[in-house]
Parts: sequence; C-alpha cells; structure tokens
Amino acid sequence: MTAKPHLDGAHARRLLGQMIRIRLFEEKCAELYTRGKIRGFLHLYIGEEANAVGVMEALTADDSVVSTYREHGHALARGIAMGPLMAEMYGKANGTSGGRGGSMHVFDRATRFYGGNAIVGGGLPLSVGLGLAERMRSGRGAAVCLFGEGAVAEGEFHESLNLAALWKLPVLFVCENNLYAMGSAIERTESETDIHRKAEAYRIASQRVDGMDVVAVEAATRAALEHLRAGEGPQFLECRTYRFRAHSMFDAQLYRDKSEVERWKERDPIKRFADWSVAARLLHKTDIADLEKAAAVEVDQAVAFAEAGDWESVADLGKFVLMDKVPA
Amino acid sequence: MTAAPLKITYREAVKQAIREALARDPRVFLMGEDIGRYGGCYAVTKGLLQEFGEERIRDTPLSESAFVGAGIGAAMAGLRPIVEVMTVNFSLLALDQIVNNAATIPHMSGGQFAVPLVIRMATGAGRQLAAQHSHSLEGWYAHIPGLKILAPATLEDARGMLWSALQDPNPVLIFEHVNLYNMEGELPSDAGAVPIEGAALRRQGRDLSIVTYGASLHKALAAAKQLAGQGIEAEVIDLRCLRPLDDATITASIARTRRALIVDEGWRSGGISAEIGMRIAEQSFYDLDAPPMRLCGAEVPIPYPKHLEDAAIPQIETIISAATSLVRPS
Amino acid sequence: MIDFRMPSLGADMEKGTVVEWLKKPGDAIARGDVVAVVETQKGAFEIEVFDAGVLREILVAVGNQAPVGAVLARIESIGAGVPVGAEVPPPAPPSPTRAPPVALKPPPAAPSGERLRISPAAARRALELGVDARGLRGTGPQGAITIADVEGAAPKPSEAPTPPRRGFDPSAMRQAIAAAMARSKREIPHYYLSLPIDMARSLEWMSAENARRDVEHRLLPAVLLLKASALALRQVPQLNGFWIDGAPRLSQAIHVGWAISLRGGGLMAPAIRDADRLSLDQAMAALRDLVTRARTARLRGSEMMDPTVTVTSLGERGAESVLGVIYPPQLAIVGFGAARPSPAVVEGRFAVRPLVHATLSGDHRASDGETGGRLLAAIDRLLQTPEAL
Amino acid sequence: MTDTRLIGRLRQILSDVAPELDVAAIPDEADLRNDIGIDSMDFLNFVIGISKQLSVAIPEADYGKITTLAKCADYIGRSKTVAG
Repeated sequence: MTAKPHLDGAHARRLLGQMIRIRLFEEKCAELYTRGKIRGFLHLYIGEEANAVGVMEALTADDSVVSTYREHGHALARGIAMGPLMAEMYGKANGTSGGRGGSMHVFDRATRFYGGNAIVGGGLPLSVGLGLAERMRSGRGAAVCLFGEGAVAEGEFHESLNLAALWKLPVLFVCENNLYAMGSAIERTESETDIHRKAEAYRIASQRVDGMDVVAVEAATRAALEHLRAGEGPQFLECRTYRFRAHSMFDAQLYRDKSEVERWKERDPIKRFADWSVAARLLHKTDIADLEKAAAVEVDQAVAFAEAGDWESVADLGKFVLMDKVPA
Repeated sequence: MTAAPLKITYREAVKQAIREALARDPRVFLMGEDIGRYGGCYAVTKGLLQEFGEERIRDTPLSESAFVGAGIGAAMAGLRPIVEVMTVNFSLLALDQIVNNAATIPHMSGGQFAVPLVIRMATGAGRQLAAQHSHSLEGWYAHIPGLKILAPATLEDARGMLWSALQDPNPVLIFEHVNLYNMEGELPSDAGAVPIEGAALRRQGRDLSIVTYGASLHKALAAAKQLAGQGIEAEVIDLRCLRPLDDATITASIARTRRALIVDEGWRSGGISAEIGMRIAEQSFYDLDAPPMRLCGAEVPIPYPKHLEDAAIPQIETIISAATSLVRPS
Repeated sequence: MIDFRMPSLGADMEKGTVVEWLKKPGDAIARGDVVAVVETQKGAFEIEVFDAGVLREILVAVGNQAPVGAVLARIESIGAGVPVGAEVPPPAPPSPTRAPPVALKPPPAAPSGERLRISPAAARRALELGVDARGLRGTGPQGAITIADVEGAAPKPSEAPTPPRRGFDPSAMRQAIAAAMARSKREIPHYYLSLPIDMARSLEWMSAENARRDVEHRLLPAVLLLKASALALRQVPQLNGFWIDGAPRLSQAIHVGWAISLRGGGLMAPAIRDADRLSLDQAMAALRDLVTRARTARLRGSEMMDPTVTVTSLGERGAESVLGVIYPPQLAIVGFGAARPSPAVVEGRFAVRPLVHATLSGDHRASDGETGGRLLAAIDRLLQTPEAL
Repeated sequence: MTDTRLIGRLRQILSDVAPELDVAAIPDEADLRNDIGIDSMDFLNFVIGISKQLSVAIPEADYGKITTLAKCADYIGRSKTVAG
C-alpha cells in the first residue's frame, strides 16, 4: 500500500474546501426542500464528504464516474459547477440534465459523470460496460463506480464484480458503507458484514478504508488506480462512513439511536481534517473561515442561478425520449 | 440491378447481418451467453468466434443484468454492442437495465447520453420448450418509451434490420421468433440494410385486415391463401416494428377493408394486440364495419406437450375461423 | 357543434319546460333518438334529435323553461353529413316528386330507447346516403347493421333524389300498389254492382259541342263520366269518404281520385278536388292538367292523399267493364268500361246503342248493395242529360 | 309522299304530350292508340299541340284519319294544301 500522499497547503485547502462546499450545499438543499423549492426524494451526503472528495481528488479527466441517488457530493467533487447542480435540484432548464432528473439523476457529459442512479445496484453493470469500452479501445481511463453497502445484496453487484474480474476490466468499485440501507442496518441485511471480503471472493484486490478520513480515502484510491492502470483488473474500496442526517427528508430515523449519530459526529470528516490541517500548520484558522465564506457565497450564487433559471417548455416533454443522433 | 438470389435460412440471414456489422464497424462487438464456443443456443453465431476472435465475440457468464448493463455502458461510452439474450424469458433478469437504464438515460440526462445498443433475443412458442422458454413478451417491451422494438418476420428483415438498428442512436430490441430460424427462402446475395420503421403490406385484400408480426405472419399468409378460396380476401400487415407502431399503414388498410383481425402470440390482456385494437378504435372508428377482433395466445403459461402448445397460440385454422366469423357472421 | 333547440311543436307553442333528459353529456346520439321530454300546455312530448353525434352539453336543466328556439343542448356532430354549426333543419317535407302513388300510413317507428346495433362505418354511410337505418336487418357480427346493409337499402344512384324526369320509380310504385291493394283485399269486404248505361245522348251532345269548340276546349267522354259520378255522390253520400277506426267517416267534399295508368306500368289516382262543383270546362282543364303532370311526374303529395273516392275509366278501347278494388281507406270505387256499340232495348225495341258498363265496388262494412245501386242509377240518370252536367 | 320533316315535328309534339315515350323509336306506321298506348286524353293533347304549333285544327270527326304519324302528316299536308 502506497503511503499517504505528502500534503501541502494548497492540497489541504482543496480537500477541505471541497468538503465544506458539499456540506454547505447539502445544508442549503435541506432548507430549500422545506421551503418547497426542491421536491421528490432528497438524499443528503452530510457526514460522508470525505469519500467523494478523497476519491475524486485522485481521478483524471479520462476516468468516468457512475454514481448513486446520493450523489450531490460526488458531482461537486468531480467538478460539476454548483449553479447547474442546484438548478437541477430545482428542476430548472439550466440544470445539469435540464431539470429532467432532479436530485437523484445528475448527469454531466463534460466530466464523464454517468449519472446518479436511483436503482440500488443499477449502476454497477453500467460501470462494467464503461470499463469494457476503455479496455476495447485501449484507453487509459478507469470506470469508477460508487455505491452503498445496500447494493451489495443485489444480484447486479455480484454479476458485475464477477464479469469485471473475469474480463479484467479497469473498474474501481467504491462501496460507501454508511451502515444503513435506508433504515436497514448492515447486520440485518448481510450475512457477511465485512464487505471488502466479498470482493476478494471474486479475486478482486480489495481494501477497507476509513471513510471519515479524506486523506486516507484519497491515498487508497490512488493506490487502487495505480494497480488498475497497470492492467491488474478491477479494484475494490470499502469506505466505512456514516451519514449524519436522515436517509431522505421524510425519515424519522426510528432505526438508530441519536447517541450513535452523536458518536459518529465526533468523527466529522470536515472538523477532523480542519483541526488536523491547523495542527499540522498546513492551514490557518482564517483559511478555514475564508473557505467557509467562499463556499457560502458560492451556494448563494448557485441558489440565485437556480432561481433565475427557466422551466423547460412543456412542448419539449417528449424531447430525447428517442435521440436523433449520438451526441458527439 | 439485383444479384442472383441465394437460398438461405433465417438463421443464416441473421448471422450474415452480424458478420457484416462486425466487418464494417470496428466499434461493433457481440456478447451473450454461449454465443462463442457453443455457437449460440440457436446456432445463429456459430463460427463467428473463429472469424472475429474473443475480443469481439464475447461469451458471458449467466449474468443477464450485468452483460446487458455492460452493453448499455459500452454503448454510452461510444461502442456499438450487439447483446444476445438467449430468450425473452431470460431478458426479465435484465429488465432493470433495459427499462430503468437504457430506456431512461437519454431523456433523464437531458439528451447528454445516447444508448446506441442492440439487444437480440429469441421469442415465441412452438418448440415444446414449455413455460419458461416460450413466451412472447415483446409486447411488454413495446410499452416502454425510449426503446425501439423490432420483429423481423422475413429473410429480408432478418438480414437487413440489424445494420439499421446499429445506426440508430437508441436502444433497439430485436425479437427473433424461434420458429423462424429454420425458415428457408431466397434472398439476393447483395441484400442489405432495410428501414427499421413502418409496417409492410404483405398481401392485399378487400375484406379484412389481418394485423400481425413475427412467426404469426406466415400463419396469417397461409390462412389468407385458404380464405381466398372461400372468396374472402384478407389483407395482411406485417407490423415489423412494434414500437413505434405504424398507425398509418393500419388505418389505411382498415379504410379499405373496414374490418380488423389482430393476430398475436402474446397474451390478450394488456398485450400489444390491445394497444393496436385501441388505436384502431381511436383512429378508424368510423371506418369500422365490425368490431375489431383479436386472436391471441391463450392466457396460460405455454405448456410442454405439442397438442397443448398448439392449442395455446394462434394457428392457421383459428385465423381462418376468426376471419370468417368477422366477414361472414352467422 | 350543433344546437339542439326547443322545438316548435305547434303554432301555438311558445315555450316548454324540460322535465327529463334521457341522454347525458358524452352519450352517443343517433338520429331519431329521444333525448328529452318537454312539458307544454298540451302535455309532455318526447323530443327527438335529427342529428347523429355526441351530446356534449346540456344548457337547460330539468325543471327549467325555455322559449321555442332556445338552445337546450349542444351536440357534436359525427361524419360529414351534417355541417358543423348548422341550424337544426326542420324535418324535410316529403318531396312531392317522391310521393308514393298511394297514401300509406308511415311504418311504426322503432321503439325509442332501444339502441340500434350498427357499425360505425355503416352509421356514417347511412348519414351520407340519407338512409334511415332503423328497421334494416343487420347481417354483421352480433346482428349489427353493416355498410353493405345500408348500401343495399339506399336508393340506387340512378334514382338519386333529383326529380326524375321520366316518371316514377316503377318498382317503388309497384310495391306501393301491391301494399295498398293487398290491404284492400285483406280488409275490405267488397260488393260489386254493374249497370249498362246508354251513352248515346251524352256522346251526341259532346260531339256537337266539340264541333263548335276550338281544339283546346274540346271535351272528352271521361269528363262527363267524372262529373256525373261526382254529382251522383252528392246524392248518395254514403259512398264518399273513409273507413277509419271501424266506422265510416263520410266526407262532405267530393274529391275524385281519377285513375291514371302509366305507360311504363303502374297506376295512380290523384285527386280532382271538389269535382262536383266544377263546370265541365273546369273539370276538363283539371283533368288535362292532372294527366299531363302525372306523365311528367309532377304531382303534389297532397293530390295523392286527398281523394274521397276513386273513379276509373278504361277509355274507348279497353275491356267492357272493370270491377275495381277499393283504395283504402276509401269506401268505394266507380268504374267505367269502354263504350261500345251494343244491342240494347230502347222503348221496347232492339237497337244498337253505345253502352258503357258502369260498375261500383263498395265497402260492405260501410254500405250495402241498395245504396250502391242508387249511385249507379244516379249516374245513369245524370248522363242522360249531359247538357245539365 | 311522306314529309319526314313534318313527321319530325309531330314526334316533337308527341314527346311533349308523353315525355316518357321514346318518340324517335315510334314507327311512322304505328297506330298511336292501339300500338303505342296513346289514350284519349293524350290524343286530345296531341291534337291541341298540332293546332298550336302547326296551326291545323283537326275536327273530332277526322280523328280516325290520323291514327299514325304518317297518316297524320299526310292529313296535315293535305289540309294545308287545301287551305293554302
């Protein structure tokens, strides 16, 4: 395993800044949801920011990403602009998917972001296909597939890991294990709770990593990608993490104790990394305040962008049901 | 100028189409269960592995969801996969990928991603394969916006639809009826692509329009021939494409014949025949001189014994009887 | 959309109250359906529509009053037969040129409320062809009326409802005659009387008259027979009128239906109204006019329905006598055979005289032979003094 | 000698009286009453037509001399000669 990357101030500022952006964005989303600006299901990423930021920090532009319905953090960290992302939450025409998908279905061709997928496990086969395409065209890119531990119970998880391993495809499977599939604790759904061992059963190189530690996640991702780009086939990361908020907005959280949430909050990835960066003299406290301020401004601007957006014309309802051509 | 016709089977016509696609476009590859070393469950792909190699003729594990989904991903990434699902019944294991991904992503992504994928599968009854290998579920798929559903019934279409499907930016599902694979006929040696939209009038007549597709087309044509002996001239429409449906050809035919008989191996309740019937009611109401009639598969899982299987799906005799009762009641 | 208006059911009807709607919005409506019941000062009337379509909107609710002509509901028309937005046309009067040669009671209407089983295409075709589909026998699935059934019942293109120049449709006329004559023979107990009439005086008088007259004012023996018959009926009114609802209903007016046989086949008996009051010249003019118009099929419907009695004359070359069949619901038919020189006893001596056999067929329910005999005797008498006719 | 033009005029007059007849098909020698079915009323109208259009008044006593188109034409021709 490769050692932790040597961090400089800029790198630390970048990691912390991304996590803060995600945190503030999600908090704004929650607020906007209660105000009726955002509808549908809204799944917030608060508490899990280190995973998205750590993974995306290690990717290149050649890589492609397949995500889940809890993908705002993935999207922001991958580089999707906050304004179009917020507009997508609104369902506005200036959203990433023109408002068609909403919170659960963020797509972005420019960053090779192949969608938030709202079918648990549904994205895994896609990532196998993306990896297959890379392989068949001898590309350098990896297909990075993020999913929760709930997907591990799906047949598509096993089919996809098997096929990727069988064909030695460049797919990085990243399981964000936040311990709950909606309200079902992992002990209640999995006979083997040590997820990364399932990947080993398919002869896939697999690591378990602290998902509350952004540096650890980044380091693990870099290591996995190194093997992957060396032609060693698919890699697997299990990021142990926790979501601080409810599964979605209308969730009374009857399935877990408040004390458990409080315990995990002590390991808040943002506070933890911020404190560590200050202690390590990579950042000043003022830097953190600046990052928070910048993120808050960015969120306000994103809201303004979304508010200013138009609704897609109803006349275009049927547009893109069938495509006229394959986008270049 | 047409080249000399070749005697050829439907199976061989499909294979020629696949071979041509692989030869013409390096982005095309084939994957599915037992398509390589085994040669295909229905021997359609026999010999292709030797010709094109393992990279492009990919035997897959029995993981319909994974390899269909992989086809979707590869298509989104710019390749042109042909995915073979052994039978329509097995495609249900990939239903999530077909319906939730292939059919939705172009629209849901606001047109950012297309899914130029072709999925071929065998369908239909008639080979005593019983209830888990014999169903006609293409009508189900025709329910889904975002998909194109083809049902080649002739050698020309078996040979020509695939290339057009691969040129289409959308997911195209091709349903090959198992009873057609051995059908033999003549095809010009230079036969090529055919359009993948629009129904075809396979026979003209004045007394009723038989609307059908797939293997039932040939039963309908045989029935029409016998009906002609009784003075009943049936027009026979081969739908070719179940989605989008070619309403214009159907309504134009009914405007001439004023009677419609829909023949469909699929089940009646909620089936494609119901859809066609309703469109006829909507669009041809004032042209109708008799209620539209359906002849569908019996609403049972297709049974194994020959006599029961025969009784469960439309046959020439039942088509004749239905047509006669429509044109000459009492 | 077609406006369904409060109909005028009589000249004295000014308004009506809707007491029931038998159709509701969305219901399909066939021409002739009863859609509403309207209460007037004369009682409740079932109101039918004259359009096919779908009832879209009811504008006058049950219990509400509306003047004649007010829009009660809107009907969306189907097919091309009815111009959208057109006023509801009044029911077309029977085309005079299409009137049947005999007045027949209209066939009983199909019971309202019972839906017609007819294919949509046939319904549209019926609208186009103006065929009333009620009463047609359906040969389609479930006994439905099909296009073929409708087209089979439609007038042939050559008999399209343009006024035929060359006379009536012989087959339709034949059917009408058949129906009337069969009914007559089925219902009416005929009795027959016969009397040879010496026409010498009449014919002599007429020849002298005609010799004096210019061509256009010449008389024919027929007009003498007509006038004599009419005057005789004034004396024996029991034979002039109708048998209706089990009783004779005598007519004061004497409208003589004059039987005219058509060269193409067929027969009609249009009325010479008030024949007893016409002078011979007037009667002659009326007769000429009637025959001419009969030849060119330009009779009016009322002329067919007016006669209170029928007179038929075989003319100068026909049979000796005619035993006519009464035209229901009339009470009698008077017939005249051809005038022939015949042996006759005049003042106790044989002589050759032009004799006409006058006959009477009477409805025995309404009169007896004695009455009929009086009529023939009266005719005889009148023909002996032609100058008085 | 038969005057064909005159017979043509007579046919026209007959056609006005009996429009349902195909007068062109009536032979010159056909008996109008017995063969063609012209009744006394038609015949009177025919005579009236001749009177109006050809200015020949045929007395009732001479009706027996004009039983066919040919005879009628003959009669008219002769009466005109006499008159004129």
